Amino acid sequence: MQSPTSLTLKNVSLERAERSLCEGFCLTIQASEAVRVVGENGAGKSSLLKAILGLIRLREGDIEYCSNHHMLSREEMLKQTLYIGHSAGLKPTLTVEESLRYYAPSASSAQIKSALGIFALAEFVHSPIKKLSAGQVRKVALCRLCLSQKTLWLLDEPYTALDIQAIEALENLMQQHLINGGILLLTSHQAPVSFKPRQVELS
Amino acid sequence: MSWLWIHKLGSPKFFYGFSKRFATPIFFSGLLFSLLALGWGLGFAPSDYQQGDSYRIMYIHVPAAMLAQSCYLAMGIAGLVFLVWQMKMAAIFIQAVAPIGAVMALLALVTGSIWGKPTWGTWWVWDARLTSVLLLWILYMGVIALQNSLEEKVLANKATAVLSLVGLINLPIIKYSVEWWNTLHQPASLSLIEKPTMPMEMWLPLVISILGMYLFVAGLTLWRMQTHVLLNEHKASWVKKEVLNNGI
Amino acid sequence: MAFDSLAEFWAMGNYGAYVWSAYGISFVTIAFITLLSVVKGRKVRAELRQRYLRD
Amino acid sequence: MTYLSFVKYECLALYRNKQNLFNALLFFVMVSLLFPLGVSSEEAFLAPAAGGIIWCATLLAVLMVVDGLFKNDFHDGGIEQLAVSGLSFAWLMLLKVMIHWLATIGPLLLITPLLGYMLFLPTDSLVVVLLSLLFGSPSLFLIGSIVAGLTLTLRQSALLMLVLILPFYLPVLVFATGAIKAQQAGLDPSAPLAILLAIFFLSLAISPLLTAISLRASLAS
Repeated sequence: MQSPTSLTLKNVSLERAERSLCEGFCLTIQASEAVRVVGENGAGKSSLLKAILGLIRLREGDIEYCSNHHMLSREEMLKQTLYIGHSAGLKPTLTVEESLRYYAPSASSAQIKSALGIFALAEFVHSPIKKLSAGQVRKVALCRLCLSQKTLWLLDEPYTALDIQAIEALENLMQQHLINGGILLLTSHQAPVSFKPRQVELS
Repeated sequence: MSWLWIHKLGSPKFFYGFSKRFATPIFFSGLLFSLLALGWGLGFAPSDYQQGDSYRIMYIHVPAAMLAQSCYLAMGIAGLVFLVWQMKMAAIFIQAVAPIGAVMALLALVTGSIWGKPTWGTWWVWDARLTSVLLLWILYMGVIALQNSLEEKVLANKATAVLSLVGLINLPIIKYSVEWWNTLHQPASLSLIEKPTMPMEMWLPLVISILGMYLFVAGLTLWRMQTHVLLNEHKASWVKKEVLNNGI
Repeated sequence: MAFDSLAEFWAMGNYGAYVWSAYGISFVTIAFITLLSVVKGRKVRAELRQRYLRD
Repeated sequence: MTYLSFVKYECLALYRNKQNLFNALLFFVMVSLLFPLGVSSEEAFLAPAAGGIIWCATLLAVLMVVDGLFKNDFHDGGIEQLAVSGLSFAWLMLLKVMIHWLATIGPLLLITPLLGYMLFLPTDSLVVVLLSLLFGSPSLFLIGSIVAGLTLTLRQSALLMLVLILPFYLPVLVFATGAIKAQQAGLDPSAPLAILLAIFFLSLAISPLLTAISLRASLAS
């Protein structure tokens, strides 16, 4: 019996610039489960995430997302998905608060404040994104994790440019997410410290 | 059955085998027809009572102009096919046919203006037909420029497909707008060919010339497509066998 | 034959320069694109052959 | 993200970048001024040409705006986030194009009477010029957004954009200036204006889908 929520990759084959990244790749992630994709640079970790999101076309195979035992279409899946890629997707002229409201319009001021507090960004609420450092921008993007109630988290190298405190805060968020029955798929060179996700090798 | 045939042509391997058999005969029969028609048109068709012998430029100008338009039509349809069915051969077709279409549009322009000089007394007038061929040529140059600027092949193929499709949708509007603009500027539009008065001995070589040039271009396109197929599919084992066994 | 002599054929009723230049340009251009396609085809085949022989 | 929050913060970001809009407006004025300075400042030349001059300047200004339409958002990952937001990508892009159209063409329409006066545009023609801009410029944005999506990955795209887009902009230019000319010749300009509207509806029908396709192709590379 499968759990109510799951992400399944069936025989996925991907290619990039005429180079095959994976052939017949299979993976099932259940609710409350974390998977870390490992592999060398250029092995196609980011491409795999992008393929799940529908940004890259699969050469072969299927990606299925089930919620409450119902298979969802890609659009419905995306509504429950939070993806944070290499670029933060924040407009440089908007302030931190505005950027977060852009993605999570229903969040209250208190929620935003507490989210920023987790990453020690509280004093930057009204600073424009362009005034922040790369690591700070990254943290603002990660604040979206606490503001939106999404089930499927796809994080591409979330540890990049983070300091130790921020990594700890991020791992707390991830663990909380798993306890709440979420699904987590991340790529990173660095293994999480406080919990052990299942590892999948991509070569 | 016919559906299956189309589907098979979408496969590069099948296409290669198919076109290898037909490209050369089509090309040379086209060449033969064209030369025959041109010889006939140049030497044997009667002189025009108004334009004298300058009208003989028609036998190259008209096929070139028709081909320029037909190639774009085909390219636009291929763009649609590529976007809807992801058929690789459609992208290869666009890549192969765009330079030929551009050359045909350029020839139509050049021969048109050479014909225009004795007929109108000037090399260039903003005649509706010449102007729309000029725009057609710019459209072709756009597709070629885009194909060459984008380094990544997948993106380049998709981009040219989108551009040719948009061009196809816009082509009637562009033509109509140019004609409308032309009547606004020059009420008495000049036409190079007077259709109703052309006798049989004049238009028969024209028809053969058109037929020959179409075959010629079809053969050339097939040949160019073969090259692109080999390049795109260079990893497939059949390409390796083909290249190693059949030499150059 | 629409012309009485070869000289008349070349003259094209005084339009010779136009007619022959139009045909000349067309032939050269079409020959050029044909040649270019053939040369590129041969080059691609030769390159692929070398690559296969190396592997 | 919702459509509403997208529109709200897109407008806000556009407002914060108002210098860009101002630059486009300045560009529009500068191109228009080239004609009296470069060709002739006589009323006999300018009065009949003013409509065409204003339209050429609009065309080039729109081209510049459209070239940068997605560029920043593409490089900071914003477009990618929109594509995976679960909202309709085509609708989002249409909204974005509409917002930018409004922000560019609004000020341009306001400044056109002044510019028309400087170019000796007959006062009776002003209404037709404004109407032609109103009906014609959305098509420029809608067609331009498709091509902008295609050239997104290129560093230097403005020159290529000009070659790619010019044939598609030509019908709009022809019917817009045609309407102005018809009015100046004492004819009814409603037919070319209606054609401009028709081109607008056609562009509206095809542009969002094709823009989404071209942006997705750029994202996948």
